[in-house]
Amino acid sequence: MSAAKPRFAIVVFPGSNCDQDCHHVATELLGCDADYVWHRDTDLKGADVVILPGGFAYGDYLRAGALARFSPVMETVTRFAMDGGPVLGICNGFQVLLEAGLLPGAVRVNRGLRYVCKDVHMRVENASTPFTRLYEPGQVVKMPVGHGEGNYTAPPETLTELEYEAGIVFRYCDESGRVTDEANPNGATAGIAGIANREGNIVGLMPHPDRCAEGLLGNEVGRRMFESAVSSLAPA
Amino acid sequence: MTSGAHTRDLIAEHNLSAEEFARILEILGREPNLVELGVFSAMWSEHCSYKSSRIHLKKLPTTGPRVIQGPGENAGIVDIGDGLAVAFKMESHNHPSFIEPYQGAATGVGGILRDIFTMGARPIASLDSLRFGHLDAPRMRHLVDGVVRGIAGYGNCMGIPTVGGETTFHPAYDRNILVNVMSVGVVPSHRIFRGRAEGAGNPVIYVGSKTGRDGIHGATMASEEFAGDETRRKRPTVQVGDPFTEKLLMEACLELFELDAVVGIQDMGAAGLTSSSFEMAGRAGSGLEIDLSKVPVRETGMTPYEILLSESQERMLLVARKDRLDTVLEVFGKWELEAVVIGRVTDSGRVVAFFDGRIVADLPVAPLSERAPVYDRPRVPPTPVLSRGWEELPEPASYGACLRKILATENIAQKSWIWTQYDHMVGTNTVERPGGDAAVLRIKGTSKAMALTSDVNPFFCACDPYRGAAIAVAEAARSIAATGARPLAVTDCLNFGSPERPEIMGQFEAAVRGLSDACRALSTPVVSGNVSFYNETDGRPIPPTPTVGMVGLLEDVSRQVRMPFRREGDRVALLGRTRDELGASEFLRTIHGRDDGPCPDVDLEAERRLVELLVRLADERRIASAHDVSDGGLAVALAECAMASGLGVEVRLEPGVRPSALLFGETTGRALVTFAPGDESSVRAAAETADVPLDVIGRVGAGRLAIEMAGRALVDEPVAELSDIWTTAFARSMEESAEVL
Amino acid sequence: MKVEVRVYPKEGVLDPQGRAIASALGRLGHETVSDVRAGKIFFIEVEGDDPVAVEAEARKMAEELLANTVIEGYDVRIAAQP
Amino acid sequence: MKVEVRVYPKEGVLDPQGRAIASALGRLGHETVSDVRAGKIFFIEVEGDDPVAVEAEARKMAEELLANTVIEGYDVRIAAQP
Ligand SMILES: Nc1ncnc2c1ncn2[C@@H]1O[C@H](COP(=O)(O)OP(=O)(O)O)[C@@H](O)[C@H]1O
Ligand SMILES: [Mg+2]
Repeated sequence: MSAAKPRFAIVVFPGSNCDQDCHHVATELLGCDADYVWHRDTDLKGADVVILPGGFAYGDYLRAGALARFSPVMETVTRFAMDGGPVLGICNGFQVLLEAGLLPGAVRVNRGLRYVCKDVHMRVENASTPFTRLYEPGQVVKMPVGHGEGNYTAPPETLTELEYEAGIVFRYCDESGRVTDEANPNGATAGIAGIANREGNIVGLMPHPDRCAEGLLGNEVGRRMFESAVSSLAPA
Repeated sequence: MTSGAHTRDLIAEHNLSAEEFARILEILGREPNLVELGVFSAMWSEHCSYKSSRIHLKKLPTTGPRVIQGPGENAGIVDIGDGLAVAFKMESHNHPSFIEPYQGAATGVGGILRDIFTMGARPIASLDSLRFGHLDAPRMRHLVDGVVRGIAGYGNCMGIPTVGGETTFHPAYDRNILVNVMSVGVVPSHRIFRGRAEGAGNPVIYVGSKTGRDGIHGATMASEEFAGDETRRKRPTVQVGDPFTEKLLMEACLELFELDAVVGIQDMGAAGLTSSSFEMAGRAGSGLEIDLSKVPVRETGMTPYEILLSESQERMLLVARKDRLDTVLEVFGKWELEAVVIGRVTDSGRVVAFFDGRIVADLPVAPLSERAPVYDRPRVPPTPVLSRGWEELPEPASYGACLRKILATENIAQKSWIWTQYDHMVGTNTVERPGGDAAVLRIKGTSKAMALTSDVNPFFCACDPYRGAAIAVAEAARSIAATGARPLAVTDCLNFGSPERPEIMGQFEAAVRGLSDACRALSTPVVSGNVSFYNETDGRPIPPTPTVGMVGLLEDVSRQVRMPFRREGDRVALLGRTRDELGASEFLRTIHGRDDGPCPDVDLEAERRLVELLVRLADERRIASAHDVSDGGLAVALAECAMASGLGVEVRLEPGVRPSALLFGETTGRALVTFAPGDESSVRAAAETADVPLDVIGRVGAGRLAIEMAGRALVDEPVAELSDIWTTAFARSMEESAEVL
Repeated sequence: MKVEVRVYPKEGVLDPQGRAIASALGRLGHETVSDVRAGKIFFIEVEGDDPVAVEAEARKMAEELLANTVIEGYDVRIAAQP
Repeated sequence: MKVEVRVYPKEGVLDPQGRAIASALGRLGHETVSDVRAGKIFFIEVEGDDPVAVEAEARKMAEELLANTVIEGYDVRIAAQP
């Protein structure tokens, strides 16, 4: 693959199950190089972008992401993120970032107490992160969710900070972009579907861009998140 | 452990007949000890030995140009080209699911997934075929909720999408629900593994969860007399699934399979360590020596009897090349799995089990596995249920009202409440999600896709097991062909009452004949399957339920055809002829509350021609959509295409059969296709060449479902309203109940 | 009146959660942990001031809904909610 | 020595599970139920016989792992396992 293209590291925890899906997007669809990084490794193999994929790390026993955050690889990921490296947590990966304190807040079990797998709509609230810069601000995107614990919440002061520091990246909405209760698949506070840290380089979301990245699957919009990362790293 | 003659009770408690016990004495030339008695009991149980079904299953067609592995292994395998093959099988977990729906269904998924990855295949999808009683029967919503949560809990965690299935409700399942799960995997055709213990001297390795006192079944009572009160108090009847451990097992095994270190492998399913060791030695014609003291146990004081017969989940037995043992232990170590060498392969033709240095069982392999008893049980042929006079019923006042009512019944209503609880997208191969005729999964690295479905109509089978079974195969093939895929092969799960009753064996024999004839006619050999007898309570059996799982191959995924109407103005054509049939239909049940027969007729040659035509039309890109006509009849099929697309349809039907049969009859051998007006002549020509009747019955329109016959409007309903009824009815019915959280 | 219902896996029944937590605690350096069993606890606010009646009612709730008595045991006690 | 760690939703944090259970109990005819909060309880077997030390260790486990202190509170008590 062309040298200009960034290198992806896809972290594999015991119980991750979307690692290969993310690898497929990075390599087959974007033509980038990607390495799997086993949770006990501490070497990101020179990665430019780190992805924490979906799944059930450690079975999500106890709490989603709770046991995974102690994996040795997380120290390296933390250092990478603190140095400004782009880190994307998808679904279970997002939950791990929350448990690890790399992103603020927590998720509870879905309002309906059931796992929910279906397409939802989200409004892009922050189009300036390395993973959303190719979207338009306010753009409505359709992506699948697949989770049982995606009911995001945080202490009031954290929520206020997220609101004012552009920490909210995606909000569940209806097709027309209105944030409504019906459009919210899990009861997340303020319809929050995805957030970023203050610097914007760490992004986590419950929906699955990796599941809507090619036409064959009927939806390509998720691919833009990966392409955003590539473009954000492209030598200007 | 035991001395002298076994009491009659002890033998009976092990579900062994006097004749079977005599046979044991003859095989051994001595009294078996208690452990050995337990082993015979397990290996000769209906579940492990197929002793009542074998002679009938022999009649199924099991070979074909694409068949790489037929029945007898953990799963069947067919070739799909490009150096790839698909492994698939269906399994039942009926009884455990009735006792504890969540764990019963969850461990059912775990079991079938192990069957797939032990063949070397990476599972790509599962389907669940569910039968419940009347929703208002005691515990029924609790059972539905628990089963669905259990399948979701296990499958989602494993990361194997559940992409399809079926759900039927029938009062005859009130006290015997059925949970059948089918799994499908992809394997390089040159790297298939089998359950064979080959190579004397090779190490036998136990890997996975520790062994507990889970699910030590039939023989439980007997063993307790020896294991003592402690055990009786402690032994749980229900096995709890641990999908996380199984996920690690799967990844570890798949990694290991690349390293040329594994000789044979098998999961420890029913009868656990006993069946896996005897079957592995049996298939290879070898022998085994195993030391039960080395088996990792979860509880203290476990007896050899318990260790051999435990059904703890997430355990595998494998034979490694002696020179590669380190590699094997290394890989399992990486995945943090407990792997222990518990014995070695011999050429003695016997399985010898040690415990604390003593021999606790020493048995010949063949009589227990390959040459287990086989029975030709007495049977009386089923008497088909015929019409009780539905022909005399007056035609309903409003067909539209009938349609609304039928769309809201639990059998016809959309099952999205179920499949949205399943991760049906993980793996990013799901091209056609639940809701279509068959699920379609692309095969990465090729242009191909697999079409998967499971079908059987128990109402048909209750009227006529032979036809019901044949129609199940035909409907499956039609559902597959409607996506443009070519039906390849079949797995089955034959759910019946007690084989000790001649009526039941009569049903079984008829159903197997139906499967055989249909699978021959459609060139879809049966490569794997499962039999579940004794699905009855207080002498009330379930209806014969031969669930058919079918896989089809789409050579070019870009030629896939979908169910929803595509464009306003497209022509709508019905393939096949509608007969004056209402027997066993949803219409009779819902509108008239009757379960008259007869089961609709089936013409297997016509079904084959229809399948050929559908595949050809898709391959030549001549059609815009296709849908097979089944449950609920033509009106429901039209409604499904409309609701799925938001488009409407205007239909003119020729008189001939009574309107109710025209709209709601479940005549087999029919499908709906749509195409651009410009393609009509070529589609007609193709149908003529294929010798399939084709009638252009209408055109895709805007918002309404309008059906008229000879100038008379039969149905005229807004699609949006029908859709609202159909999509919400089932969820509402489930969530209003207090049994469901 | 506040009542507490505790639900836990029956003896001998596999408890994957407890096992996973135990080994995680081990990795975190709590080597003294030899076993963990994971259960649920429900803090229920019930109207009425007859402890006997309230406890009886709570048992019914456990039997009907809170515990899966095939694999779980439970106990009930009138107690102060945290 | 056996120690019990109870984890529960913090005051003010909405508890979807407790809510659903409360309404289900209502539908089951337990009208006297006014509120339910759902938590977790861990029965931990720890080597050592100094209650003070064991309790301190258990608190550490709760802080680090058993509770997500963003939304959950916990308490610890030396107790007999059911
Ligand atoms: N239990 C289930 N799990 C997953 N999908 C299901 C289940 N029950 C029904 N479905 C899906 O609903 C759709 C309709 O099912 P069914 O009525 O059996 O279709 P058909 O009549 O074409 O056989 C199919 O796509 C099927 O996969
Ligand atoms: Mg069907």
